[in-house]
Amino acid sequence: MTPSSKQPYRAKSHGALNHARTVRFTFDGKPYEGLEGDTLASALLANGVHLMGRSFKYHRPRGVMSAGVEEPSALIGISRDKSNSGARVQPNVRASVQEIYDGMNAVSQNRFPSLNFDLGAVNSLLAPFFAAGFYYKTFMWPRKAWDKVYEPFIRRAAGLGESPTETDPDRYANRFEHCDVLIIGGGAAGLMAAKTAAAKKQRIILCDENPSLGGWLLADSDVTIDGKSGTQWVKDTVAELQANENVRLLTRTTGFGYFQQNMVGLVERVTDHLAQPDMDLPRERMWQVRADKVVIAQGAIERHLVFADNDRPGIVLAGAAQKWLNQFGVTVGNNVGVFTACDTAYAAAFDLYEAGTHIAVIVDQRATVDQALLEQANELGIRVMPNAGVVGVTGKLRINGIKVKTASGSEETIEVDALITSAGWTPSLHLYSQSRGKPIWDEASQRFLPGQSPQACVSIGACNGTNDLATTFAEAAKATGGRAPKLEIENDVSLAGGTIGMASESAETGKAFVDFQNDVTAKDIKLAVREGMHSIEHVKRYTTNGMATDQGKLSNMHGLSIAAKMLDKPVPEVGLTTFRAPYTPTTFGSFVAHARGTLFDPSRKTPIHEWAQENGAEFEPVSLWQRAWYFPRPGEDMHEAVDRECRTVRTSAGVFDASTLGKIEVVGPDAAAFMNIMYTNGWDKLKPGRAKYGIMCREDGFIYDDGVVGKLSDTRFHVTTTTGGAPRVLNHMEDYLQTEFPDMQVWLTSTTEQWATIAVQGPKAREIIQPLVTGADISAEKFPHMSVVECQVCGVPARLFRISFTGELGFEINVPADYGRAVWEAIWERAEPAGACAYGTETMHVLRAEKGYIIVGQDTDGTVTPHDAGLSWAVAKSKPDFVGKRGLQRPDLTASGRRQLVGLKTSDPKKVVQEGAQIVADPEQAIPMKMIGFVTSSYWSGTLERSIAMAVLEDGFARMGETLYIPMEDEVIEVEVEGTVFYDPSGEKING
Amino acid sequence: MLLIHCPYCKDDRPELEFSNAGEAHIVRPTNMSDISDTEFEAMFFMRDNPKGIALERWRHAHGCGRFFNVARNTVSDKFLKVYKAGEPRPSDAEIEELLK
Amino acid sequence: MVEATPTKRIAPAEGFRVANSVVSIETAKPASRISLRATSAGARSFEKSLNFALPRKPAETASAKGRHALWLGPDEWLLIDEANPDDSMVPRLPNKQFSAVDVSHRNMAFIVAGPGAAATLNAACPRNLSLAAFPVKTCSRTVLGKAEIVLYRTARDTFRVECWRSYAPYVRDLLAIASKDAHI
Amino acid sequence: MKKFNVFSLARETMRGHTGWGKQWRNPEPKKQYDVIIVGAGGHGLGTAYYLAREHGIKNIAVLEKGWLGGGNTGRNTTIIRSNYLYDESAGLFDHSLKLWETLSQELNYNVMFSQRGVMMLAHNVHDVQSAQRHINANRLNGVDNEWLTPQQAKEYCPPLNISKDSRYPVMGAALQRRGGVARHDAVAWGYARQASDMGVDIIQNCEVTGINRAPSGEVTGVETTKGTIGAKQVGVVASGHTSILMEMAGVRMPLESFPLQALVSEPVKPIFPCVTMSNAVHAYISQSDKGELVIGGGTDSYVSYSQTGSMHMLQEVLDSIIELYPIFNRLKMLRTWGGVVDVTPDRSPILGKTPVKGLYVNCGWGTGGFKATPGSANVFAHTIAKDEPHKINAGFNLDRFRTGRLIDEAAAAAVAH
Ligand SMILES: Cc1cc2nc3c(=O)[nH]c(=O)nc-3n(C[C@H](O)[C@H](O)[C@H](O)COP(=O)(O)OP(=O)(O)OC[C@H]3O[C@@H](n4cnc5c(N)ncnc54)[C@H](O)[C@@H]3O)c2cc1C
Ligand SMILES: NC(=O)c1ccc[n+]([C@@H]2O[C@H](COP(=O)([O-])OP(=O)(O)OC[C@H]3O[C@@H](n4cnc5c(N)ncnc54)[C@H](O)[C@@H]3O)[C@@H](O)[C@H]2O)c1
Ligand SMILES: Cc1cc2nc3c(=O)[nH]c(=O)nc-3n(C[C@H](O)[C@H](O)[C@H](O)COP(=O)(O)O)c2cc1C
Ligand SMILES: [Zn+2]
Repeated sequence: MTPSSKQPYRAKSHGALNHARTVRFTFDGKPYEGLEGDTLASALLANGVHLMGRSFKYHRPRGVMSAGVEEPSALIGISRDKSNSGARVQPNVRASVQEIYDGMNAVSQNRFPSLNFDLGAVNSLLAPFFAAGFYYKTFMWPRKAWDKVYEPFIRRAAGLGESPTETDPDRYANRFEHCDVLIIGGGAAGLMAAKTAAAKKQRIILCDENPSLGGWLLADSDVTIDGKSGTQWVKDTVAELQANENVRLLTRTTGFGYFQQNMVGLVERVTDHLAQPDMDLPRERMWQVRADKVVIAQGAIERHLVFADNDRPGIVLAGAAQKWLNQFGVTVGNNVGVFTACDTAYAAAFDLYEAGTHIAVIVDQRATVDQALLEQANELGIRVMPNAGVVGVTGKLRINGIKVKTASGSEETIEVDALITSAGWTPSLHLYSQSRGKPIWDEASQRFLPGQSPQACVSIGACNGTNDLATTFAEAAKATGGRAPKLEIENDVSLAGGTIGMASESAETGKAFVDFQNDVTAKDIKLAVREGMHSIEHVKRYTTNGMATDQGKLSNMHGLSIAAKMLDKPVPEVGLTTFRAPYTPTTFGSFVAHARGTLFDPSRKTPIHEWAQENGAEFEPVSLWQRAWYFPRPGEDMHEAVDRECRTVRTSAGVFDASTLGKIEVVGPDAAAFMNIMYTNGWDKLKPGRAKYGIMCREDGFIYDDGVVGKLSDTRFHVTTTTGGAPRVLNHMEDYLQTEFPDMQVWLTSTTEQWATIAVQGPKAREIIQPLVTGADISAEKFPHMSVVECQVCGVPARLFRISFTGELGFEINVPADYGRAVWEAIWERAEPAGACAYGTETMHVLRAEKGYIIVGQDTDGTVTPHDAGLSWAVAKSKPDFVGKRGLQRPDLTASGRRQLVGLKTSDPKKVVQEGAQIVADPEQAIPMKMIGFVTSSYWSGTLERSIAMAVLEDGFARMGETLYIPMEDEVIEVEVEGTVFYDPSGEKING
Repeated sequence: MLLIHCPYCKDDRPELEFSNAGEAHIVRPTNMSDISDTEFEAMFFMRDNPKGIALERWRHAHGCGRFFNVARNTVSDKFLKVYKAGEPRPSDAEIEELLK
Repeated sequence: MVEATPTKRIAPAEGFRVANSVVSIETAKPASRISLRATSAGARSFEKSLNFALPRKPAETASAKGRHALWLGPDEWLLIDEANPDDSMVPRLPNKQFSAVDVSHRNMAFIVAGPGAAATLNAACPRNLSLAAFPVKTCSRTVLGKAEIVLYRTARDTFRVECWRSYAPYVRDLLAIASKDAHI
Repeated sequence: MKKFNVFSLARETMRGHTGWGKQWRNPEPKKQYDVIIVGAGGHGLGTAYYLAREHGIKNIAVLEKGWLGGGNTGRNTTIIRSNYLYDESAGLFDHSLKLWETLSQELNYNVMFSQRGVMMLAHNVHDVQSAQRHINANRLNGVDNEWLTPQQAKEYCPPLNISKDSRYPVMGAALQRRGGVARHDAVAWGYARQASDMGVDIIQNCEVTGINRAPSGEVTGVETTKGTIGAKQVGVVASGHTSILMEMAGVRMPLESFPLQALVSEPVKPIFPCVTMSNAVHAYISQSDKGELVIGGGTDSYVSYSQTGSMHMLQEVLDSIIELYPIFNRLKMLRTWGGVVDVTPDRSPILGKTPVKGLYVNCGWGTGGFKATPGSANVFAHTIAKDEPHKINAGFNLDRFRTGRLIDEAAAAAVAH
């Protein structure tokens, strides 16, 4: 090897990267150079940097372990903004998969003041104290100290990286997609499956989490397929697939979640590897794919070996070392030791040797090693120690030696600058398990393997426990309905063999890590079992094994094996913990995608909204709608504006946008019969041209909705609902119509948005609208209160109601919505000179409260019956049936002492009580007080020059004239109970 | 997201188009006013809530708007049978069969 | 004075248009519309007044002279008349065994066109919009993000997206942002 | 049983933690018990604990089909508060909250109860009215709950977005300072350890498959996957699975079991100091001591026992979280899981006797029963021991669905969790 001065561990002869394309980046502020296509880990390794992070609990120095998503240790933070503003910060990024780009700014995490010297590492000294579950056993005294001392301390110590502190400026996209075959994983297995399916003209999506397709074939320098190198075969196959219009290849795309009925979530990282991403690109793209068939070709993940100090920087997985060498052209050291329990590490060692690295020793746990491997090692002059184990290492921030113990018990320290290890390969069962398939234990190979999934999916290749390429190809082809291809395969290395659990019992003298990130050692697992944690689920939660950001990709099998040995139970009886989505951590942004800001939820606006905006309205959200709340004039606060609006309506007139009211057209020969069922009132006697206030209950007898209903003809009703209630009322009606009364000839149509509804209320209302109305006589005689007529207003077809929610003479004009603004303006043109005003929902509330009209949802909640609300007159007694009739007869709904709607007047007329204030009879009683009601509505009434309120009150109707109390934080307010109608009780005005 | 077959649209549609409408075959008595408190309780509140085959109603709310019934396995969430509102409840024998 | 000014019609998202190399989105011209609910006998009597037969199979549509009938449910059709936007079809029709309700102003429409049209919609619509699953001349009520829409494929690369008027700004903004991703 | 404290910990540290002993025994079932509790969740284990500690009944078995604490106790977002509206609810949940305050000491097990405050956001006038109604009722019931302006809410929870331009601007919040979170697993373990020590047999991997009754109707015991076990009294505390168990005794329940998912982010350094929830923008969030953001939202809409949920429900909850806390958009979901929650028509629990003599039920906690664990267990133990409800749970009877006397927290506009 000829180390370049800048990247001393770059092997010029190896790898697929272009040495001319250098990339500059910084790590903890220090500048480095790497090559285009490097991961942060491979680039740092090329520079001889192994130390990349600190562990969670003990702050142990950690290097990179793996070359993939399974990485538990090398987690770093990336900041994309030059200003380091805190917006584009990404914590907990795996150095092993993050591609470098020019200008990348990476920082280590969970250390202070620096990665090399971390004060938090004192935890390491206390480590024996910090055994599994220690915090359950202490920090309990003194009690208060938990909040003030212990917990803040624990929290500060935890947590790894730092959250962004500003809003994410990046965009995330979403795509729903369908295909015949979805293939997850683009290694040998996935590519062959795609090739076969493509030949059958199926619509295929193939995704792989890596930047390039090929999986392990890219890291294998020796294998040949029909005489081609593995990489060449990948190149040819990918080219063939790319040319096929039925195939969509998605790289940097992780299948993270397998949901019901073959819906799989994929997330594609679009720009994280780019130096200067085009602002039009989304940062990530979520793919929600529904596939007829899913082919899982996830591959296998190499396990580490569990021995003392197996976490020291410089110790890496053998397969990772091979990948770094063959894909990235990086060697992990100059004098490398090998510790293995399977054959694949030999291939890694031989490749390193060939690249010029000295192989200090191969320590093999197995007593018998394949003869061919021994011979090959012998030929290269590499020392092999079978039936031996590494039991410790020297060096803290980077290992410098390994302690090897042989079966005979002799110990030897061998100098190395890196150690590559392998305990064998764990088939990735993540997505198979998420599809609700059960993993099945294979005693012979000591692995869990996929069985039959309840969904339409199949596992192939290394994730299916297949150890060789020829079989992988055969099952891949079969998975997509093809025949096993006839390919000549040479120099394939089998994935078979390995070990789970402790490398050896003598390897446990120090800290032998099972889960690196969460600092779980073999001893912790044993302690958990000793303490009675016999379920693997308890072991997991007590030790936190497998709960870190890598979700136990390396550790789960070891933890399971150690626990099983302690329990003296077979592994499958102890069992795996549950695999859950996401396969690898997935940004919230990719789930949220477009649904931010104005696209979080539709914001519904009426045709008159813009006029209101132009005229200074403040708005109030009501369900999805924005409603004009009040129209302050310059200098007015809300109270003053509402006072003025109220006064104007009562003395002159006001114009109000009521378009958000729900509207349902009920049409058909059985319309009245249907109304009789749905509403508590009777509808038989209502004449066309007349309107009526209706109450709707659910079957339980509580008020569900209300509104005015106009009868347009014998077969047509114009029903209105509350603003928020419109969708559920329509659904409720459809439900009864379709499922209980399917023989009724009646149909329902939502017309909420067909009509703009303009209320003109006040003594001058008629005078204002009269000239605009054609086709109807709206005089007091011909068009009395509670009338409806179809006519024209401003020349456009209209439904004109004479109704009032204010107690004044009033009209509601419905015109087709596109005309809403023009008609409103025409009315306004007459209203303004007449001294009228535009008013909003707040004034509407005050005016209706003065009249004692209820608002469903404010003066009633789901516990108030029509009787409770004083609306018994609207409940037809003679009807044989209506929804709610039976519910209303239940014992508690007919019992005495129910809470009933009443009016309240404060003894001090200036005092406006709080809505939601609670009422008591005896303000002197001790807490808990007996509350007998609460205030539902409360306003200052300018008209009455005093406050008014409504309340639901225990036995309220019987309490007229009683004095009651409202105990607030700083005062007790005295109130008197009375009826709910405060203004114009005789209804003179309304009939004017 | 479930994929639900609508018997009216005769097509598999994503769950986002549907709303669940609770247990099926709870018939509203025609003599509603005469039923006892216990019968009312049974109708309005009590539910089978089975672990196994649930007979339940869905509405193709953002589709054809129709309510219909399904038999679904509440453990696997698989739809085993879809039928129109008004069609008879599957017999116990048929449910046994579906469970297999 | 009042009678003299013709009343102005203001549709939501009027004049909206965005376009890139693969897709264009624009507000459709005003149209008149009827929501028709009917028994099969009612449908027969209703279609006499139209000059073509109502579609009877799920997702089917029928069109003639700027009028379109969309099957939305077993007893529900949406009728769209592009030719006579201000002329409601309702009053001139008999009224038995069906309900014909004018919804001309309730709905509005966007036209999404171009090779990226389906991809644009699929940013927020979970339906399979491949030609095989959603052929030309078919329609469906469905969802686009948090809005309900009626989707009508008028040509291989052209969809009409009907929504309720207050959802128009949401649908418009959603389609606009989705169009940025339509080339994929 | 070895006492847990810093001295025992120090001593054990010296000798490699070899002397701790088991936190609970793993016995085989006896033939007969005085009381059988079905379900070793927090409520079931707690019931056994209080029966033994406060009522002197020690011949108890807790039967668990899986591993103790593996039901909803092991999968909830651990929000604890007591600012409920109705007197009955406030009484029950505040009883519980008071027990939480000393639970670690009582159990000699650090359940990490952290009173960092629970804040419920208001986004419209109706929310504000509802919050005020709660605050006023709570005050007169002796339950703390206070109103915060948007600025105060932001001070209490700095990541909160209170911009007026957001889709659902924050109009204020109700804060219960005594509310907070706890370490869910430790609650189950702490109760199990003490109960086991007092002689309660906790029998795991023992599914109840039948409830046996005498010809005269009363309960005589249960059938299980480990054989028949006799008992005079049986308490069903099986949350999502209650309907199935009660059906074994011929009792139909007003329950539906829905999937509820939760998720955690990758761990980050402390950024979120309290708990917040919002009804209009439906989601809730806190940060665990390990640093993950713990997030939950609404249930799927259909009955399911699968302990998983849908992709779109995850999207819904995260949409809401990001609307309220846009700074978290780049954080990553680490894991998501599901529970099966049993929901009653009025969203309040059922806690009391049943039509079958000797059979008691504790269920219907829906999305919000973790907070009630000690209180519920405590009064349920009383109900079993005395064969009549404690006054705190008297209103939470099964009869209310017949009489119509519901405790409808949901109808009163507060969604419970
Ligand atoms: C995602 C999620 C979030 C939540 N968030 C909160 C929150 O923030 N705050 C809050 O207060 N509450 C929350 N809850 C609700 C809370 O988790 C539950 O109400 C509470 O944990 C119920 O406790 P439990 O002991 O009654 O039930 P569980 O813990 O479920 O225990 C019941 C036990 O019964 C066992 N069992 C069932 N059937 C049988 C049988 N046949 N034989 C033997 N054993 C059986 C089960 O295996 C289980 O272990 C949440 C729930 C979920 C799912
Ligand atoms: N060290 C080695 O020599 C070695 C290691 C493993 C496999 N192999 C060989 O490779 C062949 C098997 O190939 P294979 O295709 O089964 O495995 P593979 O590992 O080559 O390919 C699997 C691919 O799927 C990707 N992947 C995993 N989970 C994913 C997810 N959720 N979303 C997206 N992508 C995901 C992986 O990153 C990888 O690229 C066998 O012949 C085996 O012998 C060799
Ligand atoms: C409050 C809380 C915090 C959790 N934190 C983590 C965590 O940090 N890492 C993790 O892997 N799982 C975490 N979990 C989830 C558990 O791993 C597990 O998913 C959950 O207990 C449900 O069990 P199951 O997935 O085995 O069905 C947490 C669960 C809860 C309830
Ligand atoms: Zn349908």
